Amino acid sequence: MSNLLVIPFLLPMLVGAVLIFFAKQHRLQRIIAGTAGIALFVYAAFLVYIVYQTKEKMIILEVGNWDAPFGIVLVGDMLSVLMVLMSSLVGLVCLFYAFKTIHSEREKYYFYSFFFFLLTGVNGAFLTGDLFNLFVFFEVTLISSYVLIANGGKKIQLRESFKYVVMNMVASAFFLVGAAYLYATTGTLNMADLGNRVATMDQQGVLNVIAIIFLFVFGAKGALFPLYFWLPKSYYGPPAVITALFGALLTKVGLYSLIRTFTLIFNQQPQFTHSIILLLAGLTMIFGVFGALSKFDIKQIIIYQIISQVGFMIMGLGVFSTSALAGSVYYITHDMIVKVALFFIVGIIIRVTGTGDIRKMSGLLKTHPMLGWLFFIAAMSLVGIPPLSGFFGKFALVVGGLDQGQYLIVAVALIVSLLNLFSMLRIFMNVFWGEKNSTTVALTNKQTFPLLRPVIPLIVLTIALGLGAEPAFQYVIGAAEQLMNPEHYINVILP
Amino acid sequence: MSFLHIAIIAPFLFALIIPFFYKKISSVHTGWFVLVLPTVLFVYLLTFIPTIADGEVVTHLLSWVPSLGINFNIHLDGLALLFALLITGIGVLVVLYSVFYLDKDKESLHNFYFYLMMFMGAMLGVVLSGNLMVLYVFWELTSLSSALLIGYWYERKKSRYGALKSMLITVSGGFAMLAGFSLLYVMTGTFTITEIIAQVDVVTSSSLFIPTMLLVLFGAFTKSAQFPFHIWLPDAMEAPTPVSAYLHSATMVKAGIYLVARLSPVFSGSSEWFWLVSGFGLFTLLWGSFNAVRQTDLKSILAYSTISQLGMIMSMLGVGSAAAFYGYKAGFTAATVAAVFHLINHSTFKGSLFMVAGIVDHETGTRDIRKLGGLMTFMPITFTISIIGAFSMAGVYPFNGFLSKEMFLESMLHATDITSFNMQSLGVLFPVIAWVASVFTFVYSMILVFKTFRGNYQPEELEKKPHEAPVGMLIPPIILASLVVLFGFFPNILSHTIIEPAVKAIYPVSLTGVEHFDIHIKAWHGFNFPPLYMTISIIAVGVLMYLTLTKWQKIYAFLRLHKKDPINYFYDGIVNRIAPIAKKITKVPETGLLRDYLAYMYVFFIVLVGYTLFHFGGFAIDTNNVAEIPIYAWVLVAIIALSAILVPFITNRVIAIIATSFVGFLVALLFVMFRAPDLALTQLLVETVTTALFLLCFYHLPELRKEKTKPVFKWTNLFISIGVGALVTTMALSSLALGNKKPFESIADYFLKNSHDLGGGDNVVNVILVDFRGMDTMFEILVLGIAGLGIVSLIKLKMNGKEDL
Amino acid sequence: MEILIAVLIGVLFSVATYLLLTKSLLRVVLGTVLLSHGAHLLILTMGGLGLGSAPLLGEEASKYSDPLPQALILTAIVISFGMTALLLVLTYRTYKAHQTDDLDQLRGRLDE
Amino acid sequence: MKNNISVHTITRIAVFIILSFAVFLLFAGHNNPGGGFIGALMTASAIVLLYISFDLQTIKKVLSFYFPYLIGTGLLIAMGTGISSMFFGYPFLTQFFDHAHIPILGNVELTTALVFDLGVYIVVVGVTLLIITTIAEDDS
Repeated sequence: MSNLLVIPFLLPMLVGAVLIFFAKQHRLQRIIAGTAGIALFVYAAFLVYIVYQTKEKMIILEVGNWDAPFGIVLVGDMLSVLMVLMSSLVGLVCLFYAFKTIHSEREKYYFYSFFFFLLTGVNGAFLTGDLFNLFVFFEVTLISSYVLIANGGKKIQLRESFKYVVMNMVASAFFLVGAAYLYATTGTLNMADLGNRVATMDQQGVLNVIAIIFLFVFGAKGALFPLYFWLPKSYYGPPAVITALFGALLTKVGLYSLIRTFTLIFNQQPQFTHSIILLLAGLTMIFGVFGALSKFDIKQIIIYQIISQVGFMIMGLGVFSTSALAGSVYYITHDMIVKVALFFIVGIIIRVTGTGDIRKMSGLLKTHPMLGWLFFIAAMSLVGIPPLSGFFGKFALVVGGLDQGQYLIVAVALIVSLLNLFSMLRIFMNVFWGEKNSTTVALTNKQTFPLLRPVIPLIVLTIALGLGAEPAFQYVIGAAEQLMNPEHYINVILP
Repeated sequence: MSFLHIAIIAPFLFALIIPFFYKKISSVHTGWFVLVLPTVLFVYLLTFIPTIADGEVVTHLLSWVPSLGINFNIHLDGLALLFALLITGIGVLVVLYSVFYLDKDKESLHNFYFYLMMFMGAMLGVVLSGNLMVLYVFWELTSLSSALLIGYWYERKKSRYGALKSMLITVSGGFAMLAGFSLLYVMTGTFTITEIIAQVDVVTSSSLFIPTMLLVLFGAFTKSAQFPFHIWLPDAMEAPTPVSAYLHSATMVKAGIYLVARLSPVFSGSSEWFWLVSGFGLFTLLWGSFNAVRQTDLKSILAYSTISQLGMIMSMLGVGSAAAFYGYKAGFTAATVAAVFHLINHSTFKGSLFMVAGIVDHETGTRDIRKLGGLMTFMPITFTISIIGAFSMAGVYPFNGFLSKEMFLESMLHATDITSFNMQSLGVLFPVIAWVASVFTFVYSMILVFKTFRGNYQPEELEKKPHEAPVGMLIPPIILASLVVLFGFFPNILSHTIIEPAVKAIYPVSLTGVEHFDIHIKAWHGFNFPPLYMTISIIAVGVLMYLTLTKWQKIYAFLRLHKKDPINYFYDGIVNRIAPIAKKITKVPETGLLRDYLAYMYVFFIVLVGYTLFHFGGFAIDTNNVAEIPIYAWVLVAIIALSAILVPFITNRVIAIIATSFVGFLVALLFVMFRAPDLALTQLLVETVTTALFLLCFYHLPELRKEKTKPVFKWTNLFISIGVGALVTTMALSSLALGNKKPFESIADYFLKNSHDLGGGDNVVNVILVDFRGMDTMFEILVLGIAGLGIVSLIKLKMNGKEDL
Repeated sequence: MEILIAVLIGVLFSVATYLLLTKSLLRVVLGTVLLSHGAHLLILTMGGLGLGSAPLLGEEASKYSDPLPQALILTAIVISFGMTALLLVLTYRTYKAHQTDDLDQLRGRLDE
Repeated sequence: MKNNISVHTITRIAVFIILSFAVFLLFAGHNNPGGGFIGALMTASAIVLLYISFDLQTIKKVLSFYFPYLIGTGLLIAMGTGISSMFFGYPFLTQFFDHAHIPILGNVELTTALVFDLGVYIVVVGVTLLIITTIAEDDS
């Protein structure tokens, strides 16, 4: 029993609620939000430490003092607290970037409240051990995202967020459908209990179908092929910080849920279910990178990179072995860092040049070297050039895939990585190399420094996670072992 | 951590402080500071020669990512030392040369030396690593730093083109290599090279042996510019000349050679290895030399020449691999000895030639041999150096190139001795190709010297009045040229100190049992020595062909080789076409239509769920446990269904809204019927408020129109809709049927039992909401709260062009 | 009874899907409303429809209907109420900003 | 209709009845059908009724709450009940109840769940009214 687990979503909710009262006071709002962001991050780091110290490497909380599986149980295992740590980190840097970039008009209309409510939903989704409660946290996340994505009222924003909302509402409806089916077949909603009961049921036909329904639901949230088509344009409209937040967090919630359910509950016939995941992973990578190559708008390209990377992150689950899953978990961690950094940088580039079209930019390295090199490192990390963090994730996936004889997906992953390299180099060479052209520079090099402040720790982190990959890997391998041995999870929750 | 680790890391650390030197001490050329490091490292490495010559191997272990088997182990043997000395030694000369080549006021030197040091560290890492993954890490860093160096003058379009090309090609090879190394890891459970070699049997007996070999070779061939991956090297000549001298002749391009040599013990027992390595090598040799002759740019000639020479070394390693088959007799190991020797020689003469090309460029402003000529009188020293370099390259006595060329020819003649791999018949090709390629080599070597330094002086074509280069710029090529001469006369100063340990690293004692290779290089073998006649004929035919150059050069136009290397058409074709193709592919699904996105989603749902349902035979109906249907239920359900079905047909917005609400109210009635009073009340109230909202928005909402859809769409929509509904129903029934057989209780009973005593309430639903599952409710109201605030901000927040980022 | 309601749910899902696939903003919104009705009914049905009395312990019945799905649906209803309200406002803002309710014309340019 | 006195009077009475019923539903929820959400919607419908017979300005004058604050307050109350149990060493959101004898009212059940439900009630009232008034204002 440990109330430690409620803080990661209770704190942001509290802050979000409190900030409703101070919506018009910019300074106070920022002070509260900034302090809370730091506190949340520090706390999340502490939580990871605590969980790592325990014998079970896992802590749980039976909310309301009701025994599992009857009440709602919160579970902090190695994966979920890591995800909480990462989302808090993303939240923190986004917050400080938002201070510098968000217009005060937007702040007046509860921007920071929505921001923290989004974090509430995300952290809650990572920590809950109850399927229906997961649905509720999904909805918290989603409705915050609807508001954040549509706010501002640009034409493209309204148009695309309508599609975004409808797509997600349909997926949510099917979440309920899946949960209902599971309740009918097993009579429970607690995920550990579900894992337990599903494992002892002999008829797997219906359960496989339910698994596929959840694949469909979480796939739509996690932007898997062919369920991601709404994403590129709807992420394009809002300000950079929101795109960064979404790119780093929203798809991850879907992927996390996919990993959780398909290791804990739907692990009975991996040769069927996980092969489908693998197929989708490959197609997602390919279509994502083709999308990135087809665009010349820098923000669009990075948005498509979200999709392409989703394929990598889910590949480990499809391969379904400890080392591959460790690769996936590491990759998710890495991707959250790099994606945010890239979107921040892209935001600055667009601000500096006044355009998003890479064909119209040129020679920025001369005037903005810092920006250029930060972009370069982030891009190389994304592609998987060693010794940056992206490499180790990719490497673990490759070894894991080959080890399980999944040669085709490894080949696809490597070819896609090459295409990723091409797409990132194309940006670098167009934007930063070349002759300085006549486009007006809205921000001088010096003026970009305050904007770059949140980027630098992220870049340092991607380097550190690469050079110091060992502790990180000890951790993610531990997390993957927990995922591959759900009995432990079940035993802790249902003694 | 040992000094050798520090030696690898030092250049990286050094790279980081270079920008400070550049900024703080601007009066002194940054290169002078940089020069210190390679010098120290070179001297330090020299001290290992005695140890290594004694047959020892220096190893240091340092764990890095042991969870993944990646450890930063140093493995310094003869092969590694040879490369490390080349890297640091030539590094010293190149840095010195660059001090004079790059203007300290005009160039961004901090960038240049940053890249260069990064490259040097990476290269040292490649050759000193005892762990394949660490080797790979540094390998990719060489690709990266090399691309940055090629793009150093990034304002130029050609530099960017060259940088992209080299990056894409070498990294593609890198990725293949990553897969190959990982396969080795999967087979043997280790990345440590010596441990893999100890498990050769495991590797060779694996079904993945051939794919692994292909992947590793793909990496090696791309890096070492073997045909057809050689095309990046000529374009890499956009880099500043010191870079070309360093990376593109002496060090980086030899990383592939290094890898092939390093992994020879693992792969070389197979015929595939033999054929691939020697075959690609020989063809590259021929292709490179043949194409070098048609080039008009000094550096392009040198680039193709490098390609050709790399092919030559590669082919020798291939032929040498036959030794693994036949018990490591001198006759078979000779090719490998020649390979190692030529590797050294090539670095000396090619390095000096690149520097000469740089001097010519620097002093005249052009590298085009059509504009150059008659420079001998202006720059006699440079001319002398180039004579030495070019004649060594052409294989003329008494330079070192002559010796290794002769050894090469001899080993090619011995190719027919190999009794398997069909070599008795096909083996004849080896010396023939070698001879032809050597003739072309002779020709382009002559072009290089004589078109530049002899012939007519054309001052009107040159930007500057040529004169001899500054001393500092001359010292490095002079040193290299002296080595050319030195090794030519006293080749055996290398044989036991450097060459033998290197050969022993390629043929490890553990596999061969051979303790000692007898290496003695001599210039004169007597008259009964066929390579001698081959050399003489090469020179004779070469001279003839050089003199008649204009007569037969039309052949390039005839073969359509005069414009660009035909392999470039493939590369350019792919790179230029990939964006349009990607655009076409992306356009198809992303129509921007919500209808289409939803349709994909639903089709995905129907196909997968439907397939799974019928494949696993999950469908079932259980009528045992179902409730009876009273007559009013039939009526109610029929009305709900009918009013729902009507909604799509209504073209009046008010009626459509009301019909939908009607369905909602009837659902509330259903809830009453199913004994769910709270639910019924809630549904009733929510429906009321929702309807009120719809009507409030009434004036803002569009009028409905009749749908104008193509019949095809209409029918697919209908099909999809019915499919979704049918599947949901089917699954509902199947779930219920399965649930009836479940061997455990539903958790619901707990709530009924404990609600009163533990929850303190009799309305079980409410107790669940506020107590048992209070968390759900807490966040449900949060959702509602966000919706409320969201609506406010949606309506009221108007940015009016006030842009935030 | 379960079979009958299951069929009704199927009908609701079909109609909702059909509406979602149309091109009119308003019809799509109505589709989401019907979709949530279907989903809620499904949850109830999946708890079994055996007619016990309402789960009010004060009534002292021998058999009660399953309270858990009811609680879940209550939560789901509230959530979908919030979603619907937000979507409604988003719809009319979209409609006003673009002066069209035809999703065909709300594709956005293909190359942006 | 807006200035019709008899309509106003009837509305007032109706609103009073509905509001009383709403409060009853809120408190009865733990043992009988009802609860915070239902009570809140009832309250909101009463106010909507007011809106229909009077105009928006009047309503705003009568209900001088700033609705977003209502939402914040409700959320804080709901969270508060959950957090308070943590201070006593119980898991988050543990609810307590006791039966107390209060003069006049007799044996009354006191539960923390009711406070929680009150939070729900306030949020839902706040949201519903906020939505309705905001949309209505956008009309003009």
